[in-house]
Amino acid sequence: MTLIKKQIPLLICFVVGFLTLSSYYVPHPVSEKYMEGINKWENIVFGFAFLLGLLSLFFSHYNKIRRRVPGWGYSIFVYIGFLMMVVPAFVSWGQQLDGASLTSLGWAYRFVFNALSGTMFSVLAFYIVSTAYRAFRIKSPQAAVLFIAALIMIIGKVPLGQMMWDGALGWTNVLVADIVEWLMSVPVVAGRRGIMMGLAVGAIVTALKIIFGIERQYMGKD
Amino acid sequence: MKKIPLFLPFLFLTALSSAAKPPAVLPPLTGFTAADMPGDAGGAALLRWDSPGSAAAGAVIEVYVSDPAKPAWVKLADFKAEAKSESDFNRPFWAWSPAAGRNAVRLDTSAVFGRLDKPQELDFKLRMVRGAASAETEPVRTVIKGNWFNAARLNNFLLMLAITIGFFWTVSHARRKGLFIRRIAGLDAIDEAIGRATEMGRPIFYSTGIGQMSLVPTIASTSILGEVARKVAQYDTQLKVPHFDPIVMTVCKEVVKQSYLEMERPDSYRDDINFFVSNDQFSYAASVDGMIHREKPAACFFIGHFMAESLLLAEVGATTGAIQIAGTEQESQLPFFFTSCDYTLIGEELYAAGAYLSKEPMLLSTLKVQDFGKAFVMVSVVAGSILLAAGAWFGWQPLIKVVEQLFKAY
Amino acid sequence: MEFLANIWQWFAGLFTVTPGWMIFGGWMAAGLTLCIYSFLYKDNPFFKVAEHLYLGAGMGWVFQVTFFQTWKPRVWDALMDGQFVVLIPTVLGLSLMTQFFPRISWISRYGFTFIMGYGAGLVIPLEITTNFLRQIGGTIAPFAGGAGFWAMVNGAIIAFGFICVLFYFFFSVEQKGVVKKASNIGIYFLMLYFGAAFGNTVMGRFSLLYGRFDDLYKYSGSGYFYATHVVLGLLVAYFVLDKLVLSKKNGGQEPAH
Amino acid sequence: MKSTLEKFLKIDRRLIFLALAIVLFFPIVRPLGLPNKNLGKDVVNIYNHIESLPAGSFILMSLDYDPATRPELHPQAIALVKHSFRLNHRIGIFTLNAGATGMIEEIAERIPKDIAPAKVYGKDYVIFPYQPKPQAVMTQLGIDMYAIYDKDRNGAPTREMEVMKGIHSVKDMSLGICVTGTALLDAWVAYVGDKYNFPMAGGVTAVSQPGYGPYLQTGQLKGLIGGMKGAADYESLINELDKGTSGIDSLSLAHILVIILIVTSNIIMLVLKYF
Repeated sequence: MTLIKKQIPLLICFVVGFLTLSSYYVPHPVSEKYMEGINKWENIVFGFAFLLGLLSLFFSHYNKIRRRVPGWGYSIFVYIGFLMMVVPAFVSWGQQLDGASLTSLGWAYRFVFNALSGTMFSVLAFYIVSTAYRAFRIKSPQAAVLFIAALIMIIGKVPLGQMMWDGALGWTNVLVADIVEWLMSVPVVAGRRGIMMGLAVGAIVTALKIIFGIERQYMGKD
Repeated sequence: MKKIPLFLPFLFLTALSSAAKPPAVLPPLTGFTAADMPGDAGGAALLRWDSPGSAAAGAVIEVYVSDPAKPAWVKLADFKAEAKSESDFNRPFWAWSPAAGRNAVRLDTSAVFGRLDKPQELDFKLRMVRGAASAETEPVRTVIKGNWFNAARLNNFLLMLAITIGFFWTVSHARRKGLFIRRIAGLDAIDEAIGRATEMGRPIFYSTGIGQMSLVPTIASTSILGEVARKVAQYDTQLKVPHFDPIVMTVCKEVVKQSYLEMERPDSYRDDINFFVSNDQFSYAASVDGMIHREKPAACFFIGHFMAESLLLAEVGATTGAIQIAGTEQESQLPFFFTSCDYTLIGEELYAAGAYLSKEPMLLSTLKVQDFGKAFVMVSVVAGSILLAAGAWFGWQPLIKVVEQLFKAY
Repeated sequence: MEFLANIWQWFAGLFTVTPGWMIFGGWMAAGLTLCIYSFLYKDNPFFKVAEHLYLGAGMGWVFQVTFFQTWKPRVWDALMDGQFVVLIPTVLGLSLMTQFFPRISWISRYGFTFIMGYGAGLVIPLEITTNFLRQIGGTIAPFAGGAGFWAMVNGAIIAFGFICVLFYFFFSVEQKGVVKKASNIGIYFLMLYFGAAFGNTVMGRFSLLYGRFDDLYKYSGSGYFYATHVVLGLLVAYFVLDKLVLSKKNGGQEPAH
Repeated sequence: MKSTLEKFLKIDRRLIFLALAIVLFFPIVRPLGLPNKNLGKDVVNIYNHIESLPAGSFILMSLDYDPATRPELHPQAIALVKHSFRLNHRIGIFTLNAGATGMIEEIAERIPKDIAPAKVYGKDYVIFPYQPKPQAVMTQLGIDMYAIYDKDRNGAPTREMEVMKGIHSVKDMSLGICVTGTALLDAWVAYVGDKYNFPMAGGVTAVSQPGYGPYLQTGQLKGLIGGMKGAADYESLINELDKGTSGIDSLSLAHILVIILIVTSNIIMLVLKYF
């Protein structure tokens, strides 16, 4: 049974991984045909992967309703939200536009999904401002450098800030926009590139572990 | 080399005359060869010929192709006669040796004949045209086919091999002997934070973030939690670990329990040290915020995978005056942690801290390979810039080309 | 059969978007937006409802898009076309779902190993090229001197900072002497990067908020019968009422915020 | 004195929220009309790159943003579409993010209305359906794109469309642009740009913009539009001021508010510490 449960999946992983890796160095039509086939397959397999998230969301809220945990009533709205998208989709057969006018699906996107999804993340703007006032402290020389860079960015990106800079420091003949440009194209590149190197090797090592079956956490417990 | 003195007077003449009118007679096209384009999937040919030089200024070269099975010449491409020098060809020196005074072009035949999976025999010829004058080469026959190795990607291939070998070496080495990892400065701050909490008699909050158990930052975070729990057990302080993910919570319960056992304090261990809050990002942040606000902990740890909630968590800790130690791999959240926390573990530093504490061979070896990678980069950058600068200073163009081509993609 | 068709027609007719629906849409959007913003005052049922709707709607959207743009053309139409080979990836994809049933969860490994092996094999050479070789090449390129003196100076700063940052993240050597100095400089380069990211994040978040406010302003117009104003008024009324009732119930204690 | 300052520092954050709301809302009702000067270098680069392409070039636009980042990225995408149409380039629009299909539909609705009424679907532009697994799609784009995109979003065969004439893979296209709020642009650079030597450019949120510095320096990205400021820059370049530019007033005021808050609070901190 371990053969079917463990060895064969690991073998599939190794074979697929090795062939896909080789395809980068092997330009032959055979390798291209292989890639074409597997790309189409991956495309379809992955088309089902989001169901994992969908089902686990449904299960967890179903359990909340069943067990009547505090606040279970809100869980019903998860299903309502789902139906608000899916029912119009089937009525309009996946079309958002009917000629030049909206279908019910287009309506649901524009007025429900757009409003919800857009607003959820814009809330953070408020927290940035309050955190900026109440928590951001210049405690060390490093933090001071961070702040100076941040302030230059905040001033230099908007016209009002640029005007303020010109008013206060115009005599230096240095445009704040030029400093922003230099900051973004010199020190930022150095800092970011330094982080990238570690991430790149880390990603390669993780990929090697997956191909050789050393890393198998994604397979779940035995 | 011999051609140059022959050409010089000729060049001079054309320079004089071209202003008025180019010579009516075109030089002949010589040295024409056709071959399969190396390192591709087929469907392309590599044509090379002697550069016609400035005598052909203003002329156009046309390429014709024909299938010997059904002979009929089809025009495949045309370009300026002066263009297409071999040294401009986008292939590195180890897969391409350009000759001076030769031209080369890669031509796609699939546009005419479609892409065949099997080798394909084709005839090629060149024709140079300027006004009424023209010159033509003899047809050359060659076989176009797919190749089994793209030599231009050799630099990538060798590096891939080196990393693979390095990885397996470190894995086996880590298993046998363990590997050295330097002390991480941020871990010293843990002692200070716990000492302060003990003095003040206030609790410590530890959040592992919103990552799943499979994420590396979460794994590192549980190792650090183990260390924190050991210290907490030792000083008999209060620890609270609010959770976002039930699986992470189960793992953390084991970790904390183990730490208390190691410090021989199983009696002080309580099962509610780890507790579940919510698996919704903002609800989690709001509830933890509320708790921190009410209980005013002496120290807060935010270590693991954090997204937008970092802002909300770090703010409330800072306003209640707790010592805050944070660590995440999320670059977009690091600025917020850095400005509102007392100590921040940046990206890989977090992984290193986790590996340092856990002594797990797999984690250690990953870290080690990353260090090898970084060492390679440092050496390459230093050596590469010195060589390039030297090449530029002394005008050694070949040296510049060699160094630049080593670090390119093909 | 005809009866069912009639019912469907009637049902589908309900979903025709009329001008009235467009105005109602404005009310919907303004209402949901303000419900979420009400969290800023304090956690409340309206926020929770909107939050849960968001979870469901997000999933619902992905579901319908995948259904109509992937499953239907790539699986269903292909099967109708007689291409039975698409059954293999379909079964592999569906095998992922066995994860939820512990006894047969091992079946999902076939799907997962297929995805993971492919992803791992693809990423190795590309990481080497994109984030490794080309970054080294980019760092040393200015030293060839093609772009002038200042480009070379900036290139030198990048190369120097880059190496210092690498020293900061180098864990195999104890940090003392030159290594310590270099890594101390490296951290300042990191700070400049984080600072720039910070400044930009501030701008990004404000832009998102501006976008929502712009919509709210649109829905506050007379064409939408002042949806924003009315919803905002109702929410304020709720909080005032809530405060009055709450202060009576537990002695005016505001929950921690 | 000290206690007043301390109280001032611990002010109820809802007051700060209110201040921000007012500062952002005011210019929406009463536009200030501040001039957007100092266009970003990377934005100008992408503009010049598109300008330099011969008419009829095929531009691939991967619009991978959802409503969460709409205010920053939607104006960018619209400006890019307008510009490309003005130069008579062919456009192929598709997405690797399911949430983006509604955004693309909005562009599709606007093209005949106000973006480019003269352009014909199927002749000048085409919209492909959403496809999952970005890596597989990108890899296949470099081999033979019809293996995945044989039909457009309405199920019509794409192979015969006039707009697709001579296009088999990215090797036949002139430029790829990915507008996204996720890390997909990184994937585009690695999986398509470097692998198939395909010129790529991008449009990203302000949050992720600094992270692309290295790719811009090496030329792996031909240009980058960052956030709403980038969108405003592009709108001024093509001289069609729209939603990106109108946000600049609000951003200006809000930025000033943040600076005032950070500086005040840190000064108070210093006073509390040393006096």
